[in-house]
Amino acid sequence: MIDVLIVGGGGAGLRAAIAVAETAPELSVAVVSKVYPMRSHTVSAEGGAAGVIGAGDTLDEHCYDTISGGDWLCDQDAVEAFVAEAPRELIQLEHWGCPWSRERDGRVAVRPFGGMKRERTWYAADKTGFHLLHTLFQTTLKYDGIQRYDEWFVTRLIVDDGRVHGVVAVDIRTGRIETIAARTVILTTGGCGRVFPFTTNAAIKTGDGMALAYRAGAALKDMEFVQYHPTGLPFTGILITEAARAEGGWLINKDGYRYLQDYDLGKPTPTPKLRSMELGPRDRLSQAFVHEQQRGRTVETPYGPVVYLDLRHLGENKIDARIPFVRELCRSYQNLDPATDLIPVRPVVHYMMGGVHTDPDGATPIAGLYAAGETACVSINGANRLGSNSLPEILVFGRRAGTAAAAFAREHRQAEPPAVRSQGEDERRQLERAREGNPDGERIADLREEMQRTLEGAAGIYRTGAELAKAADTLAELRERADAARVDDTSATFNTELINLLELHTMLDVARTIVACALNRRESRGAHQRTDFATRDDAEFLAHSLVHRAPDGAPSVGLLPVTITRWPPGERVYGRD
Amino acid sequence: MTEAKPQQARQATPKRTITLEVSRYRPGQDEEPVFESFEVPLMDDWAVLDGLNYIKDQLDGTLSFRWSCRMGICGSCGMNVNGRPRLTCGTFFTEFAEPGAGPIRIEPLKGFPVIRDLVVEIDDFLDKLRHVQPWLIREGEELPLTSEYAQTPAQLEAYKQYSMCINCMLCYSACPVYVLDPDFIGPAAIALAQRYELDSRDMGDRFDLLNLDEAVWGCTFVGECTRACPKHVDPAEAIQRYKVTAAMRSILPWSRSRR
Amino acid sequence: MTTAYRPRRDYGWFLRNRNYAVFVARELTSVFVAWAIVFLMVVVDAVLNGGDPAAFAGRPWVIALNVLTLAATAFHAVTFLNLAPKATVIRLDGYRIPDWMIQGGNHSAWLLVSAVVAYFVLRSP
Amino acid sequence: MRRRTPEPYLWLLFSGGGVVAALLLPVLVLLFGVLMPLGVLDWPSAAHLAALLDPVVVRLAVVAVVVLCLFHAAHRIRFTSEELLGVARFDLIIALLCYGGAVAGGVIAVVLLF
Ligand SMILES: Cc1cc2nc3c(=O)[nH]c(=O)nc-3n(C[C@H](O)[C@H](O)[C@H](O)COP(=O)(O)OP(=O)(O)OC[C@H]3O[C@@H](n4cnc5c(N)ncnc54)[C@H](O)[C@@H]3O)c2cc1C
Ligand code: SF4
Ligand code: F3S
Ligand code: FES
Repeated sequence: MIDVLIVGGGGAGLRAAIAVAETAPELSVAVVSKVYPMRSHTVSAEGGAAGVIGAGDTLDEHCYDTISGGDWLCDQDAVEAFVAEAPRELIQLEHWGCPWSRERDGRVAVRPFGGMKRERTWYAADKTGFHLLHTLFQTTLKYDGIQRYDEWFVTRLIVDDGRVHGVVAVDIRTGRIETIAARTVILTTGGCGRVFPFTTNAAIKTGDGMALAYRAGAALKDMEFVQYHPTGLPFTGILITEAARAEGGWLINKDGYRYLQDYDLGKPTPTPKLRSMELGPRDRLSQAFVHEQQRGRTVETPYGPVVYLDLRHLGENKIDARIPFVRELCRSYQNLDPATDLIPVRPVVHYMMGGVHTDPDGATPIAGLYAAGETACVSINGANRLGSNSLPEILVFGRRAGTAAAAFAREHRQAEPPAVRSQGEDERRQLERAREGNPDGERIADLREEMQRTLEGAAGIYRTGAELAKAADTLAELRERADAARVDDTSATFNTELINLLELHTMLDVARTIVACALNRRESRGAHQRTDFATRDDAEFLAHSLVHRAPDGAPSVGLLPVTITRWPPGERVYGRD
Repeated sequence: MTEAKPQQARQATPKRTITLEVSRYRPGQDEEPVFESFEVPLMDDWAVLDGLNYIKDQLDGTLSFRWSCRMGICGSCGMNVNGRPRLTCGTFFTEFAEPGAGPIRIEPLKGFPVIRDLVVEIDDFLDKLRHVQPWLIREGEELPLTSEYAQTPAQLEAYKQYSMCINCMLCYSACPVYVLDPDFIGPAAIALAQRYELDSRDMGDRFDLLNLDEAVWGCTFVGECTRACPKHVDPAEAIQRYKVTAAMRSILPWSRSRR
Repeated sequence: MTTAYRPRRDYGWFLRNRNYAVFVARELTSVFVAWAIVFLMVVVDAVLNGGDPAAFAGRPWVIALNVLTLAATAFHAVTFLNLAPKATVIRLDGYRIPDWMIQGGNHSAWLLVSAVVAYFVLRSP
Repeated sequence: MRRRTPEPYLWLLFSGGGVVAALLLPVLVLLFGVLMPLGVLDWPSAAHLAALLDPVVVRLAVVAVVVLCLFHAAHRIRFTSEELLGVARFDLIIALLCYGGAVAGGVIAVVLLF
């Protein structure tokens, strides 16, 4: 029996694994991941990681930026813990070898970022996530105690009597279906951007951990808050990092006009001004895009309307020094050079503020079950995450969850209940049935596309009750149709079609909670904008949405008050001071 | 909201089609890999990976291959395209689509055992990475977690290039020495060792791990690894530089300094 | 379960791509290097022990072989001197000396040495 | 402790030989192997050449050049033959033959020159 079983090998999972290996070397720890850990999506993060370090910056200011950025839906105790621990986590990464960009004198360099009042975003050029993940992965190799199950897909949490006992997983390579018994399980499976058609997220971001917890009876929190990043490349959805704007890039419409000035985000200045214009928060920038489009000031392309990101005035040298990956991506995927050309961009689904409901130690209400990273909702991101808060989040709460799980595993040494075997057998039968194939049904890809279209139509940047209600019905019906989906691949070895089917199911579960929470929240806050309830309603909705799976499989939504410590709700002010 | 539907735009009226000859190997069914041809739309902005996804989604759900980020950073989509190791998410149809060009041949990365179709076995590669101790080694007292080790931009520059490896293994596939002799530790692992050896914060010494017949001395400087590398890591250079270091260390055994 | 397919050894690998062929050609110049030494030893032997170097060197097959050897050793020189910067990264002030400078230096040295040798050999007594 | 490997030393000899061969051989082959036999240049007198070889340093240098160049060739022939023919399992024998040849060449050079 494994003491701490971590599902997910991204930044949060690996940080948790190291925390266990360091603080409790006598415990066994294993990382199960559906891709090799260094392929996890953390690798794509570009811009940076926020942590108070520079002179003149304070923890309180980082707290305030985060809380106002999240439209006062953040739990402030969690934010305070997060902000206080972020710098030491980033320094820890430095001590493990992360190649952070440096000042001339050898100190770590920081850059401005959207919604942040101070320069506090650490970066490794514009491959921050890549360096962070590889540093963590290489550091885990140092610990013999960290076992890995690479390319194993977890399909079920084993929960009995309010306590987690392990997981069922498929070894993708051989097709072996195994029950892995464990004293504690930490879910670090990342986000679910793939439920939308146009996203910066990698193919693996299908919300598996959220669905696993949800099916096992845990609650998901704040699922209606889906972040649109204002600058994705049309067609591919590849992200152009916010760092491009932090370094001085401008957003202009089809007339070459810096349109953000029309949306209460401040006045244009030649050099970037913190918390203003292009450095406003992502929700407001993405919303401004929609208004520009309605005014006919965007440019039509085969892949939808776009505006332009203008980096030309930065010059080749600065681009190569600070954001070389942006140039590389534009050249390869858009066939243009940002040093001389405008980059077409449009808002793109980027990040999930919601996730598995946990306390600041990553604990869920199910004993022994923890969650951390994008898959969890602690919640520090509230209604809108600030750019560069997520990488420190996966470190801080990855470590916290790891330490907490280790402590729990040490104190609660249970025997294996019979449920482990019976639930494992049950899951095995279902998976084997799925692998028998089904020559008739609809194609997985077609169902997936319909789900994605439904979500984009109803749960995009602006939403209405009527559309959401209709989408809820469509998704419920899709869930049934997905049970009869066509499966041609009956092989045990590396059956990716089976994986696609399982992911379709998890995405549908997650999609339904997104729509249900959005329908229930009859106000507009942060990334959740209802045209039928256009203002924030603190009287009723200064509260988290908590969604459970009802016995009939439908989502059932309730509310949970927000923890306020020192920052009472106020107006979100950008660009005015 | 009336947002465009990229998924549909994707399938908008292809002008022409192109043939992909895809290597199939289904254990228990095929004795050895065979080619299967698929017609896919020839879209200007499609990469080879988009073509493979089209096959999987629309034509044959049983085709297996790895991919994730589709932005050239996760390192999972390496395959042999027309005989060369490439990242399929960064290799575009336009490169092959001049009139009269033949089909595009897609095979698994050469030099690795094939698990299925385009999926190769990489555990051995990970063992090699681990062999070189790719983590920061310190001696003596640690700094507290309130201050960082200083490192100037020039010191960062000294190893930065070797830290850009995405573990895509294209270099292994390109290196004839590795393909002929899988014991060779290979380009990416040695570049990774150099990444730490040249890091001003590292105090380790990987001489005993690198000064081996199957490590740096296995390389005959074919140089193809560097040409194949999509991230400009230049592993060939990393290896030759360590050969100099190792040779100097061998004739001047007392010279422990690495820089 | 090891059902993975292990490809058979590819004996013709060096024909699969131009760069491999160039590599093999580069390596095979070493045969000509060896021959050049043998040839020069024969000349030295003749000079020191009273033979006629011209007699051996003048045979048609030896001339033909030496024309090839000239090409091969020149190719060896170009490739070898060009690859040197890979092994010798030189940093001044923290910034790396570009490859072409090192290569330029190497080629200049080659020209210089060749000129000196030719001068001593041809200097009429 | 890991097994000690002779490769660093062999590689140094190989590299030194590569440099020497690159700098010296083309011009020598050009003069003695091509231009003089073809009559483009006249053969210098045997006495002149013998005089050039007279100082001991020059003789020693010639021996060094011979040994280094042969080592260079031996090293490459060893690896290339193993890669081309796939006979790496006979490495020890091949290595002995190749380097043995180079040593023999050195011995012959000494005999000739001294
Ligand atoms: C393009 C892009 C750029 C970004 N840039 C920034 C930035 O600059 N700054 C910032 O702070 N944040 C950024 N973010 C957000 C941030 O990168 C992510 O939120 C964060 O990396 C998530 O890390 P994670 O560890 O939670 O999950 P991931 O890294 O996504 O890892 C998930 C892991 O779970 C595993 N897994 C999933 N499902 C299963 C299953 N069923 N069975 C087994 N294993 C499973 C996967 O294999 C993977 O190992 C960016 C995000 C994107 C998309
Ligand atoms: S060195 Fe280059 S080719 Fe080799 S694995 Fe790394 S990134 Fe890929
Ligand atoms: S191709 Fe192979 S032989 Fe060396 S230079 Fe690169 S590792
Ligand atoms: S899909 Fe990630 S590198 Fe190609």
